[in-house]
Amino acid sequence: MIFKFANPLKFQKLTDSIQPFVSYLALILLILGLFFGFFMSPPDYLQGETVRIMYVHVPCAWFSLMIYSVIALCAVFAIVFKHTLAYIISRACAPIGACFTIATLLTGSIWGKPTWGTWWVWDARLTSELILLFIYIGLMIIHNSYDDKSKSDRYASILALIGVVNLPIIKWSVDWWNTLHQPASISKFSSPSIDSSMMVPLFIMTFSIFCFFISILLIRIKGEIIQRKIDVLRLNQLK
Amino acid sequence: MKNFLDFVNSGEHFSYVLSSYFIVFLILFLIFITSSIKTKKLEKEFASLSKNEAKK
Amino acid sequence: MVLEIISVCLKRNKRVIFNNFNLKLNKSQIMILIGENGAGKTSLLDLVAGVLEPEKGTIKINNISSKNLNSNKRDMYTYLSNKDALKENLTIEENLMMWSKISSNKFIETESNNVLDYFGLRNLRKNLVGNLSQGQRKKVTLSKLLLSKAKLWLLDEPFNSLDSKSVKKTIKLIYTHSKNGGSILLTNHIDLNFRNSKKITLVNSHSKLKKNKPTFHKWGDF
Amino acid sequence: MSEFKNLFQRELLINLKNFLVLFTFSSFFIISIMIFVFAFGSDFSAIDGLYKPIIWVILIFSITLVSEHFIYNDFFDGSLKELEFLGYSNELIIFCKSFVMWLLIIFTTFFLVPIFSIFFNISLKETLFLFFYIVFATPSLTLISVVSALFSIQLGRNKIIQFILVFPFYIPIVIFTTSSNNIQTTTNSHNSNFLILIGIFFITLPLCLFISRLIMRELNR
Repeated sequence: MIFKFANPLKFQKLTDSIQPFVSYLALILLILGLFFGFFMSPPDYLQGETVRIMYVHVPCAWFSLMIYSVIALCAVFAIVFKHTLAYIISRACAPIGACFTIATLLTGSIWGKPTWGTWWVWDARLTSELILLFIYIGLMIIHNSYDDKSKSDRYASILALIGVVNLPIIKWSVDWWNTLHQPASISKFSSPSIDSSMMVPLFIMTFSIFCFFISILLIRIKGEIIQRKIDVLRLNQLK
Repeated sequence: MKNFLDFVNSGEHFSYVLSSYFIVFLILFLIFITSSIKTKKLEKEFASLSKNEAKK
Repeated sequence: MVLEIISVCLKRNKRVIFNNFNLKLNKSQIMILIGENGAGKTSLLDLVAGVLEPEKGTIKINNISSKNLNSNKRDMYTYLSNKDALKENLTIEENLMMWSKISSNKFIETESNNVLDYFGLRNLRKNLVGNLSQGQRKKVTLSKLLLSKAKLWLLDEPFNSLDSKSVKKTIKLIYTHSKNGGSILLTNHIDLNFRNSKKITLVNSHSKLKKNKPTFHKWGDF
Repeated sequence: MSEFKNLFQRELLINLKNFLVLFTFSSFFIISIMIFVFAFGSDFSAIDGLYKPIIWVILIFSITLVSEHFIYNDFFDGSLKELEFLGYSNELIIFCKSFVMWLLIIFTTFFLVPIFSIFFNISLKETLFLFFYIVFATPSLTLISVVSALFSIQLGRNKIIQFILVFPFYIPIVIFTTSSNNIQTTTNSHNSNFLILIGIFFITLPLCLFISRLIMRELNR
């Protein structure tokens, strides 16, 4: 795999060809998902129509975690092999992950309003999502706080390493804290054991948001590569 | 089709669902637009830089 | 062969400092590195001291590669970097006591007294290092050399901010050390004439770099 | 073992003679509790229930503030680099620094916490248990704050960034200390929460030492 992206030119051509295809696929799947979500699937007997928020909320939650694992994977890859592509990917992923976490938090609180009557509930998942947002903010701060790009990359990958090890501990301790703080709030919201008619739109929406994430990632990676080319040219002009 | 009609006139829930979809697509659209604008700006800058680099 | 640097390559924040650099230092030899600042004098001493890892090439101290040296490093060489590692809130005596404890794991009271005499710091020994002048602090760092038993000395600009009397003393110190078998590698930006010493000038990498158009063919050159 | 002894004596000598370290920690601790007292206004009954969380929050903030004194002076006057080229491994250096920091923190809280529990007429048993949990929770707190201090050396010693980076990693420790405190006082049976604290310590110890080795390699580059 590594040798396929052996040099930036080949990688650039590859991504340029894939990028429009993926974003159109995302649009098509989105329309399909919406159709299935609103037309084909029945409302939930307990929650009524608000269960349709799940088709958006659950994929965003999955992606906020998946993107952090992508960043962590690139961080490990970067520290071991010192490959600039890994630094570029982890730098490009951080803002997208933060946006997904913000989306999850907002939709989660909107979903909580009808079921619990308040906008914000210290539910285990929402709290750990909030902490994940702080980790993303920390990552983004480290990414942009150094003038020398290579130094900020290395420090950000080290921070990602700490985050990866601590994330399960945080999730587990928040779950434990939540059961202590508030008896297990049994609600459809916790683990939706849903029948097939709701599963289909969920997967279609997940796949469409995945394609959307890939296309944004490719755009940001291209921008990152060009940014570094400009830095090198500026450096040469300085000499 | 019946599901959609029940959904439309489901009163309070309709506004919650619609606003959450609106928020998610707004955020995704925002990040898509900002990153593509940033990339285009960088491309122009790089083109101009490499042009006068070649001129020198 | 006390110190051997074999074809070392080093790149520091996108600037090539050393490209296949070789150096040999044998017993009781004094070697002086001359070059403007930024030419890599301190980076070379950092390389030898193992603080910086070279991208290519190996460094041998007493024919042992510096990679598998660890705690016995401190008996092989003493490195005085340009930043004097003295704690401001401790007195001179305590600083030297700590240095000898860390570097050679033992501290003899009487030995430290005559060490202080060499640079005339005996009556100053109770003062905090914080309110010493820059020259006196340099003398304290140089008197660390008297306490250390290592054969190889790596000195980074030992003469700056010293008055002429103590410059002569340090030169005498270096000669006595090289006479009884020690070897010294020191960097200096002003040209001091040393008897039987080898001079190496490090050329600044800017001038070497020819103006080539940057091609982005490899991931490395981003 | 002699290496550890030398480094330990060196750190102890430096930090005990440096008055600023103890002063910053204890003065921040006292001042913030005073502010809490006046913030509560007249009804003093409310503070009895909230005494423990206040102590924990202030302890965390003062630990993060004090961690800077252990790292910056050594880095900026070159002795951190000197320890490295003397052959001491990075982990040992950082372990000795955080060990001494932990001792100083335990030493000061040992005096401060009873004083304040007398002020808020907290029973002796509760104070003992509180101090017992402080002894078990602060090792991992110090390790994390030392790593955050290492991070913020290169960031121009920016305190805000140090807090934002470190805030998510304090949360599990805080959760388990306060909850074990509450269970301890209500059921006063021996609960397993503080065992989880020890577990968390054994995770943070190798992680923080490994991370500080990576950062110290960056600092020299």
